Amino acid sequence: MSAARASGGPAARVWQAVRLPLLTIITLAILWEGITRIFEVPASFFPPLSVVLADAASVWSYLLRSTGRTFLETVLGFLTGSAFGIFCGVVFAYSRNLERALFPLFVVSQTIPVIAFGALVIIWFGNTILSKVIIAFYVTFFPVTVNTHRGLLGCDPQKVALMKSFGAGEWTIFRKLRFPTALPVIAVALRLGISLSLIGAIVGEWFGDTVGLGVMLIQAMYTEAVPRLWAIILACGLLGSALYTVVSLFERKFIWWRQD
Amino acid sequence: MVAAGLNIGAVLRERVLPVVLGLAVIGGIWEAAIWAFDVKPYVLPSLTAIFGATIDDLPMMLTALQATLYEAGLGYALGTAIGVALAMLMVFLPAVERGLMPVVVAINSVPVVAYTPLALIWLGIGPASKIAMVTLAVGFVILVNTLHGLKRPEEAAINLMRSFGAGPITIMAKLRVPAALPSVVNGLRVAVVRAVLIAIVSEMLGAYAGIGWVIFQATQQVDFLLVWAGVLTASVASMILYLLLVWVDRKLVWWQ
Amino acid sequence: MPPSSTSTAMAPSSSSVSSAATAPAVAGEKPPLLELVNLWKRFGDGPAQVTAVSNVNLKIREGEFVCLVGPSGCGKSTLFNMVGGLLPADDDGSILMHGRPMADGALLGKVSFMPQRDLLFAWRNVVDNAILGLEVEGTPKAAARARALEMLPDFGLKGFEKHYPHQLSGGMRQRVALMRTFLFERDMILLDEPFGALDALTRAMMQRWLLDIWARYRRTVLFITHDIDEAIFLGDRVVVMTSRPGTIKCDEVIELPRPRDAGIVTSPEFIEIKRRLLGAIEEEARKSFVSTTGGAG
Amino acid sequence: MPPSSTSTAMAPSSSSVSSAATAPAVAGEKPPLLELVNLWKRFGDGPAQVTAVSNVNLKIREGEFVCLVGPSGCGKSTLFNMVGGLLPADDDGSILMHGRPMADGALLGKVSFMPQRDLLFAWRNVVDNAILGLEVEGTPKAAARARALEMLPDFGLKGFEKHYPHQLSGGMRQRVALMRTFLFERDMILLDEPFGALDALTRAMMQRWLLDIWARYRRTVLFITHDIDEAIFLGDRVVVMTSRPGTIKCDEVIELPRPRDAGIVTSPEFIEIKRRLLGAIEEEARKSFVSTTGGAG
Amino acid sequence: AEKASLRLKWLPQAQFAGFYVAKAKGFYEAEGIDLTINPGGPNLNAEALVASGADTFGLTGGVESHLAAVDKGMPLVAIGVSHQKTPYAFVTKPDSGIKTLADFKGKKVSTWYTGAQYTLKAMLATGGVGEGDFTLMPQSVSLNPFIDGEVDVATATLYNELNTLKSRGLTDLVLFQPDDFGITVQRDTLVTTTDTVKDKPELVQGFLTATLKGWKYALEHKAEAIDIMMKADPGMDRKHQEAMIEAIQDVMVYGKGASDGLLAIDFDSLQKQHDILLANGVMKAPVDLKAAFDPSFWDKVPAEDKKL
Ligand SMILES: Nc1ncnc2c1ncn2[C@@H]1O[C@H](COP(=O)(O)OP(=O)(O)OP(=O)(O)O)[C@@H](O)[C@H]1O
Ligand SMILES: Nc1ncnc2c1ncn2[C@@H]1O[C@H](COP(=O)(O)OP(=O)(O)OP(=O)(O)O)[C@@H](O)[C@H]1O
Ligand SMILES: Cc1ncc(C[n+]2csc(CCO)c2C)c(N)n1
Ligand SMILES: [Mg+2]
Ligand SMILES: [Mg+2]
Repeated sequence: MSAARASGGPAARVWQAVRLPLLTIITLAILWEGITRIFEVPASFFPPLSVVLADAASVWSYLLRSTGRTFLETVLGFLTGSAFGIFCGVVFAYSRNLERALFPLFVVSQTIPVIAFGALVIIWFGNTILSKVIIAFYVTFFPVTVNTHRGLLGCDPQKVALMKSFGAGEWTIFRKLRFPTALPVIAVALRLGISLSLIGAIVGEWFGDTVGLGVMLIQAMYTEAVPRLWAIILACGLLGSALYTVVSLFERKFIWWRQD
Repeated sequence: MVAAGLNIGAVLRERVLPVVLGLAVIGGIWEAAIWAFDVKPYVLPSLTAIFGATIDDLPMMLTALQATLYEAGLGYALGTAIGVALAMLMVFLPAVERGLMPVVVAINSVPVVAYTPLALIWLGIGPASKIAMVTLAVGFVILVNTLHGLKRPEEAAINLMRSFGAGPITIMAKLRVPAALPSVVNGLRVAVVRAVLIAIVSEMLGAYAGIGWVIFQATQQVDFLLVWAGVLTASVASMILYLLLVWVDRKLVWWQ
Repeated sequence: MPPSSTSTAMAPSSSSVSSAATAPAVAGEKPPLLELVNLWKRFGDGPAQVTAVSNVNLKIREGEFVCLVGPSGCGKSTLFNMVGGLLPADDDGSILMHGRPMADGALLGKVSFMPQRDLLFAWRNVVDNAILGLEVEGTPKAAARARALEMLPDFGLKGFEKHYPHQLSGGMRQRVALMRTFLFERDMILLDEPFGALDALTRAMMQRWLLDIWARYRRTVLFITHDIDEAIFLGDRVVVMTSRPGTIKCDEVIELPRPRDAGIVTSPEFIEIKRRLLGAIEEEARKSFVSTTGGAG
Repeated sequence: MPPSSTSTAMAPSSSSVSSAATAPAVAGEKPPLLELVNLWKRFGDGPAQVTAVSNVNLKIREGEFVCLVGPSGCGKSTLFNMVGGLLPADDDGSILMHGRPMADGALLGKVSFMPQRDLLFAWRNVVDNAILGLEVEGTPKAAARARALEMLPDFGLKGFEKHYPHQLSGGMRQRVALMRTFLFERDMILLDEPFGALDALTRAMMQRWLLDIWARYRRTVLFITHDIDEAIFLGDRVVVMTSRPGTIKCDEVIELPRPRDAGIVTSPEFIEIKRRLLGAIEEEARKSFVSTTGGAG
Repeated sequence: AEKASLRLKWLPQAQFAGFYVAKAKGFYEAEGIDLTINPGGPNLNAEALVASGADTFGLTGGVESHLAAVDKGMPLVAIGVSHQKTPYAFVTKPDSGIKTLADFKGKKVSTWYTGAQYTLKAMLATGGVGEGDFTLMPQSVSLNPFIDGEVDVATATLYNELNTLKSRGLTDLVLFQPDDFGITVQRDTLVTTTDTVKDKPELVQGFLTATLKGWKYALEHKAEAIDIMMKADPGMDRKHQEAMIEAIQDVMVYGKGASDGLLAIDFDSLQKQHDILLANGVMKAPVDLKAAFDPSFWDKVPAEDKKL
């Protein structure tokens, strides 16, 4: 596989990248429509794709507004959550005592089902976008912390020794060695985190919000509007995939090397 | 010899003490804040009250916990198996990754709770629907982590294996899997907590039993202490599971 | 790759010693075990393209011990990777075995290959790293371990069977990699600077090992080294590669009688061969430092 | 560690050459730059304990070029790591600098250290790997890069400034690590088998570089090698270590005049020194293969 | 204008039309109140939000949850009761063979475990059906188990699930309404805190007056009310909302709600509900109904503003 063969214009490369996913999606779409039509699956059970799309089209502007709002919450939650997660991972990597004392609490925090505490979230953070961002933040930071911690500790001790031989302090070692070493592992958590952040934002919207995919979602759930439910599932999937792709692209651009 | 005697002391001092201290500090802040700001129990009950409620309803909690852990455990096992298998398949056949990954990502971008109504329609109100939800969530976490780990070995190491005539399966078994273990265990760590959480959340939207179910009813009936008792029970259980995994991690990935 | 033509052209002209083409005359009718025909390897694209190996033609007979020398970065390891089937050669040329062209990777599992870097697995101890090849072959672990344990003292590793790679010295790691290669017994052995990190005596002992195996089982050995003494001492032939883009500069048949004694290095024949080969290598090595732009072109 | 006493005891007795104790007489009153007193290093616990370095006593004067040789796995790298401050020595002994005892790690950042493994960073290209030490020092990147770029041709790496470690040959990686060490200019240089992966000429050019720097700036060099010719050719002194547990077996002052010519290796003085040292090393190396149980004990 | 907020028990829908209409029509503004309507959600306790002061007013679960909240020490006071009869019914398909309460014996009944199970038990007790005589199971969001015949009896709000069932073809359901058996659970209580009542009586008064005007207007101009609701949540199904407001009218304009005015507080009915809850052990001790319900504000609203 000489690199010469894989070359081509940017358009060709984009096509190369989207060809298979596109194929899968089209196949799934055809299967979906076909199966539901041929077997006449009741719409309340599993509506045909066309019905779902038609339903989505009937509320498209509201759907778009909701998606935009959820997008904003997700991104804010993701950014703050990742930053905090990385920060804590770093702190834990450097202080075993803090890690031992606080990490279990982090674990405990992650076992608390936020949706049981909608009222608490509103009481503490109000009826603002902040409470959604906080929840997105809350579900994002944990995997980032775990992976950052792991990645930082996974550093080759001989490389650390080399840096020390240059007289590097911990901060320099961190910046120039530990962090780059940990980046690939952190990136995995970021990819998980963006998906979790979206989920957090959506669940956050259940706490008395008026707009967002989460609001549409419960409406649909409790009125058993199955086509609408699917339309929202599609919207979530699309938004999630787009965000995930962006994170992956960043990863591929900045973290291309293989660990050895 | 002497080491064994020392060890228990060391473990107590180095592992247990910080946790106890941490919990004590947080607990202290909690109690103090309630006292200082006169926080009403319906906003945030005191820890002692929560413990009291948990003890009072212990038999019910344990029954509920059993149901939740069953769902979480089975879903966790299934999700791990599926996640690892899928990751391996994607390494064997890169086309599968390119084709399937976006769809998997899309599926995972939808909150599990959004599928829950569908799962309830398709799989009923019993444990099956919860297990499916947990499987879905755990599977994704494991997939992403495992995939990353399996792709970690450098080209040269893979080539070495190939030079021994190793096929993809042997390379997988002897190189990729051991190299991926730290990553997989990472995923397992994150997923164990999520498994319990997802089981609880799914139960809240319809169930016959479980901690989530208890919490849901308690919320509707304004029994805030019972809500917190449920959360406490779930947290303790998750914590134990997590620690179990940390221990497994030590055993499994000792070379790092 | 504009400048590659200069050095390719130089290969036949500057080679004052017996060329590869004349060597097979000894073997007679039988096709050589291995034949490389017009082998090329280029890395990268466009202006940053590096031609690592260019127009390599080489014949290796069964049972031959061939040493490959050449300036650092000239493409020796790349050539080995292609012969071992680990790296597909560019489409220009072909690799023949017993006269038959080999598809990419057809040689995988058919040669004992020792890469330049030790590539020990961090999660396997000394014994388990050594038996990796055997394990892949399907040898039961217990039997494989027994064989490795038996071999440990010969490699100066006794007492270290349970140690892990990070607990070994550089030379010890190399010896484990060496054991791993020897335990994976194949008719053709490719060794990429196997003794680079060893002291004189340890090196001598390892050489003895290698020669013993080679002589006893009539293996075919391809051996990369930077030590010209070692190359002459061990080899039936010493092949010198030009500086990058690497091609065959000359191919010298070493007529010294076997078994060779360590004292042979002071013999006039030896010194004469060494002088000639050193001259050839130095001429090439100098190029990497002078016409450096030719390196990545 | 029962068997360690035998080899420790042997050090003074079997040393037929000038001992370390007599060397400082040349320097006179001034305390030596570096003095190692009763240095030990043990790895692991209980029955699996490995004594890597035992009772090492060594004095190094300012501006001296000291070569360290010894059988593979004898503890040379471990000793270097302790001197460089990377590994704390066991409590038994101490490291003195200018006569003052140094705390663990006090020497960090004060010596140019080149480890045995190249330890290049996968995410940095050749130039950026080379300037790592400078960057840590605080040199502006642009200035550091300019200096590295200037140096590239001398190291035969011109045209490869933008390449990443996985795109380099073994010897090229080593040269990048070497550049990294030289760019980090310190009065004391510790080099752990710096030329192991280089061919004869490249090695000669690198040696010239090193000698040039040493002579011009009166650096102090500690140099590990397996090549006894190299050790004698370069060093003011050649220190031979015993096999594990490594201690000083003998310490030979090389009285050959400087500048030394490549032809010196054939001079009778040179050959006589070489014979003596080889004998000492081989005696030691043999131990790793014979009384192997003493290795891990 | 004074700022205040109202926390609903659920997302915007015609069940809460009166509040949205009052806001849209400026009735709150006219009383000097700048009102924010905050929707509810699953696992969101309107009682807790009002009690904690996060919201000024709340349209909370109903009489039973209000009493439970007061029982648990929340400083809440109800100033109006929206649904004058039990807004849900136990429904069965005509072919299930269930025609009387006695027929429930041996059947599978699903209901919400949010208080509705006590109503069911109390209702069945009047027909001599005890707890062990039938299979009780929790009902989730989905009505599919009922539609598919997995359960014989399901629970449905008259304004929501019943319409959903109708739209899915189940138009001839047999309904068992608790009120027909002397059991009433009034739902959708309008609450505020004791502090607000004490400190800002004029705010409470203004809010209730405007709300009642809103409800009256909404029920008299249903199409316009639905327009307003659709603006609040464009994702809703209009037909479903139109059906809902009809059903809501039925439960609000009933009993005292018909005779005295919307949101009337009927202490006789409350006492009965209180006693049933106490008997079922839902509450531990009797609650002082006079303290938990304060009709004084409602009394001050002119009849023409609250009577349809
Ligand atoms: N993956 C790669 N991408 C780009 N260039 C590469 C790659 N692998 C090797 N090269 C280049 O090919 C050339 C030959 O490398 P090779 O490793 O074969 O040299 P070598 O003869 O083994 O040198 P040494 O004696 O130093 O090990 C080098 O210039 C190197 O930079
Ligand atoms: N971290 C460690 N844990 C246990 N043993 C170790 C460790 N590091 C080194 N050793 C042991 O110490 C001994 C000396 O190792 P060292 O690397 O110093 O040898 P060396 O003289 O540099 O050998 P070489 O020439 O092969 O590089 C070896 O036996 C090695 O196994
Ligand atoms: C007493 C009672 N308990 C539970 C539900 C079920 N449920 C919880 S929220 C919601 C949407 C509100 O219209 C529904 C149907 C209910 N309706 N009434
Ligand atoms: Mg090489
Ligand atoms: Mg070493």
